[in-house]
Order: sequence, then structure tokens, then C-alpha cells
Amino acid sequence: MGPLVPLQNISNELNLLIAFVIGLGFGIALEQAGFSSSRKLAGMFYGYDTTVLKVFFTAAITAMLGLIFLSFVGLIDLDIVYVNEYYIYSAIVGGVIMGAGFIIGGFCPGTSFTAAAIGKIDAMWFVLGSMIGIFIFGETYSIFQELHMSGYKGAVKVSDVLGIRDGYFALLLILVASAMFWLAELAEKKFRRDDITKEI
Amino acid sequence: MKHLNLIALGGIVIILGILFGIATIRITSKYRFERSAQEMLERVTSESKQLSLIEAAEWVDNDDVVFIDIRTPKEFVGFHIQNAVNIPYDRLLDDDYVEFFNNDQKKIIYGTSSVGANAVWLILTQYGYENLFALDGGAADWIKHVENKDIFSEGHKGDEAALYDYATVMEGEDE
Amino acid sequence: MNTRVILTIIFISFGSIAAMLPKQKISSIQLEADDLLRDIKLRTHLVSTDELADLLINHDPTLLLIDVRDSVEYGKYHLPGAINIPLKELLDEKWLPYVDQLSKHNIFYSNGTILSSEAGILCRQLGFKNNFVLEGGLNAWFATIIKPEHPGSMATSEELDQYARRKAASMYFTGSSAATDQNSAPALPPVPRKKKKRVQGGCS
Amino acid sequence: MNPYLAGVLLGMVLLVSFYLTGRGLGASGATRSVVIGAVSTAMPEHAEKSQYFSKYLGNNQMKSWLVLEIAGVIIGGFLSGAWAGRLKLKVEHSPKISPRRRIYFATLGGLLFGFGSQLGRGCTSGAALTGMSVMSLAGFVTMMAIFGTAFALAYFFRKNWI
Repeated sequence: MGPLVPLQNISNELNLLIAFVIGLGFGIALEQAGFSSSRKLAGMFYGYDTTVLKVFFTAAITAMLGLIFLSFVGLIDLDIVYVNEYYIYSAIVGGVIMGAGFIIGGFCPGTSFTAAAIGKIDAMWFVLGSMIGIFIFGETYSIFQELHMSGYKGAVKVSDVLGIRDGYFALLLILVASAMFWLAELAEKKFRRDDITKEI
Repeated sequence: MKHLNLIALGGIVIILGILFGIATIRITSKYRFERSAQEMLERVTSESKQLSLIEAAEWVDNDDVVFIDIRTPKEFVGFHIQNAVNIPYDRLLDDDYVEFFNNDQKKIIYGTSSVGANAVWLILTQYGYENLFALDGGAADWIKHVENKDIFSEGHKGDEAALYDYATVMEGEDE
Repeated sequence: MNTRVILTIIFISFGSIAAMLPKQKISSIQLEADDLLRDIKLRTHLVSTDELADLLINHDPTLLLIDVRDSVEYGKYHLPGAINIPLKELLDEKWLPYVDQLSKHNIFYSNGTILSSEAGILCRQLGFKNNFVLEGGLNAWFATIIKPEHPGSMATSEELDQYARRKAASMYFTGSSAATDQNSAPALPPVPRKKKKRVQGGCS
Repeated sequence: MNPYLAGVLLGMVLLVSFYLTGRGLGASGATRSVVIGAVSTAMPEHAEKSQYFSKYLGNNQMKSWLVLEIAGVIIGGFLSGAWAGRLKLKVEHSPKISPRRRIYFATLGGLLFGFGSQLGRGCTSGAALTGMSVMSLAGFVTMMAIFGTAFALAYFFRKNWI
């Protein structure tokens, strides 16, 4: 039964090798999705290229369904899988700051690494910028500590909040995502910018 | 026409999915427990449903009481308590016995050992049957202490009685 | 037909299947009456005193003995390294990390077998893994390991071997040389919780 | 690659990560490890005194795990880019702005993202994507906050992009 590393006493070295291999897959998937271009990523917010939405939701749904089925056949113990802890205010405020960073910088940390890997100089500066940002946060932590720690709700799942089974929630999300994919493709036609999409 | 094919394919997948879903729901046991483990724990610790050999022996000729022998039919034929019925482990939940278990008679379960009887008592009570008791002592103990009437000579101690004074034995072992 | 439609169809069908799956937690599939009766018939949950002696002598790190008698009896005597979880408290929140876990092999014991087997069955029913019951309890432990009886002159060689092993084990557990060892040896970690702790950290 | 297929691929990688390690993917955590590594080498006393950095000092396995994962990301991205013929050293920018302006904005965006990812306990990969896959409420909230804000601010920065 998985997850293998916490349950099967996998050695530290092998664990790190696993990290590297997973990273390889992650990098290839991101790059293949076209996330190594900030103009493609930013297209999401102007409607001419909605790859971000498509990849994001497809990936989340694939993994979500995979987890549900793996857990059903007894291959993974969902009790052990990490569920992000919910601190209301820091999640919202942090998300807002990240959103601003996204539209200004045109990357998110993961994509900036792949973009830097294929030679985008702006992405390298983005990585440097995020290091400075983290450093600033560390230095000013005493100011933000209260915000960082307030509104703790534990590792809650949406399905628990709504009081429905995981499977129902997955289906609901799939239906919502299908509608969004459809809208996204409509938007791509409406806000079409051949001059940009041809370049990236 | 290509569209129709794909839609048909999708439909088939969905129907298969629904069938699979229904099929998996049926996998779960039909013998669901009536009481939760928590309730059972309370029951186990608050009231004892263990009958000692002496207590049980008084009930042998009583019509309101049935002894249930959970050993194999072969063992049952070899020896069984007077008027006992034989229901082996794997048949206890059969539909044939539902009515039997649900009547008001007092039922005393016994097997090869106290432990087996107690386990069956626990499971059946949790399953929802009432009026069940477990014999503290197996068939062999019954022969030795009840059939051969030497209850008072040696006395059968229950399964949980400490047969040694453990601490003293451990200390005074050097004899 | 574009990729979106195909993907949507696949997702919705799999999503429907996911929604149909019965709710269950694989980590603790509760057993029902028929499963439990089968288990008990097969006696898979029982551990013999000889096996336990082996485990104790070898200082098996995965072994955790759980005394289900009350604390007074536990105080008078208990097996080396055993912790005390009175049967009444078995399902209390504070003991859950001990009984519902995957890293240790728990062996319940009491004077006889009834109390411990009740503990074992209830845990097994809740789907808790790795819980076993000492067959015969302390009575059998003393009868077979601490004060083993010579099988008599008619004994087969297996019986004699077993007797020799038990005698040796007896020496180990009672002998003065072993006394100090016994008290200090199976020093078990107070909280062997491994399972309920989720994996640490995501990306933050 | 078709975005949906890429999404399925990414989802599979995420699933494998869950199956093997019990946690999803991450990116900003690796950056933090690097920052903390740098800070504790340059000024070890300061790092120990800092309330935030000191939390992550010491022999923390998470640290090296994410760093190696990101090493994989960089190499994987490079291989994939080489395969698709996208390797090129350049500053990618809208023709309406200068490369210099693009770099300023990229650095500022990175700064905000780095800061926000620490406050919000994870970036788009660690909090939003991974969080959504395990149906974590935090994941959905973070995702909506990120994309909501980006949409809301898109108008003001349109010159940079279109």
C-alpha cells in the first residue's frame, strides 16, 4: 500500500532519487504544456490563450480521480497523503499577492524554472526576484507572523465542508471544469491574437 | 457520423461506469453489524455474559434455555450437552437460523474452549442478536466438571482467573 | 471531434464511476460479522506463548505487548515491556495511536484469553491492523514458559525439543542473569505513532 | 503538445508523486531552501536568530527533497525544450515594451510571488494544484485568490502583454 516512502521504509537516498525523477516528469510536463513562455501564461488573463486553465484543471482532475481509484483498490492510504492546512487569512492574502505577482511577472515559481532552463532571461530574473521575496518575508516575519498563523482551520477537504463524498465532489468539479473548458475555447476565438500566439 | 460514434462510445463508457459502480456497492457484506464497536466495548465491560459451568449446569433441563454447540458436526456427535443444537461457525449467520436467534429463548454458546464461545457471543451480539450467553469453559471442561460431577472437588476456574500468583512466582523462582 | 470533447467525455465517465464508488476508507475497512467469524475460525489472530517467547528473547523491535487487565493487576505483574490499556479504555482517543497503526505488531494479553480476545476482535472489526492475541494469556505463559512441565518419558523428540526450548526461555525470563536485562531491554518508545501522521509539508 | 494531453501528463506525474511520497509537487519550497542555505552560509547567526528561517534550519529532509525535485524540473524542462527546439537565450517580451522594462517587471513579479508563496504556504504548484488534487479547501481558496487577483489586475498591466 502506498504512499511508499512513508509506509515502506524507503531509504533516504532512494527518496531523493525519486524526487529527482518526479521533478524530471514535472519539468517535462510543464515545458510541453508551453508554460515556459510568460506570454502564453499571461494569455490566460487576456483570453487569447487559455492553456493555463486547461492544463491546470486537467491535471488536478486526473490526479484527483487517480487518487480516488487508487484508494478504492487499496493501493494508497489517503489518511497519510498530505492535505494542505487551511489558514484562512494567510491563504487569501498570500493568494492575492501571488496573483499580483503572476500578472506582473508572468510566471509562477514552477514555470519560471522551466523557462529559465530553456534560456528565458526574464525567467531567471523572476527566480532571483522570488528569492528576494522569500528573503524579505523571512526578514519581516515578525510583522506578518500574526497574519501567517491566524484563522487556522486544520487540513480540511472541500468534500468535508460540503458534506458530500469525495467521488461526488470530483464529478461536480469535472462538470464545472468541462463548462470552463468550453468557455475557454470560446474566449480563445473571441480574443484571438494571432500576432502573439504565432510568436510564442 | 464520426461524432455519433464518439458519443456512442462515451455513452457505453458511462453505462459501464454505472454498472461497475453498482457492482462494487454489492461487494460490501450483507451481514452488517447492528452495534458499533464502541457500544460493544461498553457492553463487554459493563455486564458479563459469561456463564460458569456451575451456573450453566443449572439450566440444562430448562426448556427456556438452549445450548448452542459451535463445534464441527463430528465433534458434536462425539459429545454434546444434553438438548444442545449444533450450529458450526460458518453457518451461524445463515438465513435458516435468523428466526431461531430472534426468539426469546435464552441461548448459551459453547465450543471447544471458552474463547471460541466468547468470540461468537461477541460477534453475534454485535450483529444484533439478544439473550446470548457464552459458557466459560469448553466441552472438555464440561465433561470433566459437570458430567463427571467433580465440580466441587477441584472446581473449574474461569478462563480469566489467574492460575498463579504471577509476581510471587517470578520472585521465588530460584527454589 | 476535438480533444476537449473527448477528454470531457472520459472525465465525466470516470467521474461518474468515482461518484458511484461506495464510501470507504481503505486504511480501516470495517469487518462485518461473516469476515470476523471466518477469521476466528482460522485462528489467525492468535499468537502462541512459544512465539511470544521467541519475539521477546530476540528483542523484536516491532513487538508491542498490551496488557488489557485493569491497572491494579498490571501493577502487580506484567510481561516485560508491556503497556497497560485496560479493556474499558481500549477505544479511547488517547490509545488510538497504539491500536490503530501500521508500524508495530501488537499482542494483547490478559490472565486468560477472553478479555484479550475481546480486545482483539473489536480492533479487528474496526479494521485496525497488526493486532494479535496471546493464546492462553498469562496462565499459559506461566504454564508453558515460566514453569514448563517435562513432557514425560513417552514424549516424542519434538516434544522434548520444545521442552528444552521452553526451559531455556524460562531461564532467560526468570534467571538472575536475565533479571537486569529483562527490566531494561524492551524499552519501547512511548508513542509508536507513525500511521496517523500525515506526510509533512507540500511546497510552502 | 495539446494542452489537455499535457494536463493529463502533469496529472499523472502528480499522481505518481502522491503514490510514492504521499505529497504532491512543489516549487517555492525549493527556492526557500536555497535562500535559507544562502543566508545561513553568509550570516549563520542571523539565520538562527530569524524566527522564520530558523524553523527550516537543521537536518530537514524536506529541504533537499524539494531542491532535488526542482533540479529535476530544470533538467526536464531543458530536455523537453531541446526536443521541441525551443532552446534560445532571450528576453521574451511584448513588442510594446523594452526588454529592460520586462526584466524589471519579471523581478518585481518574482518578488511578490516569492513573498506571497511564503505567506500563503505554497505557490501555484504546491498549494493550488496539489491542494486541489487532494480536494483541500486551502488549495481551492489559494487558487481562486491567485487567479481572481490576476484577472482583476489584468487590465492595468495590459500594455505589458498585449
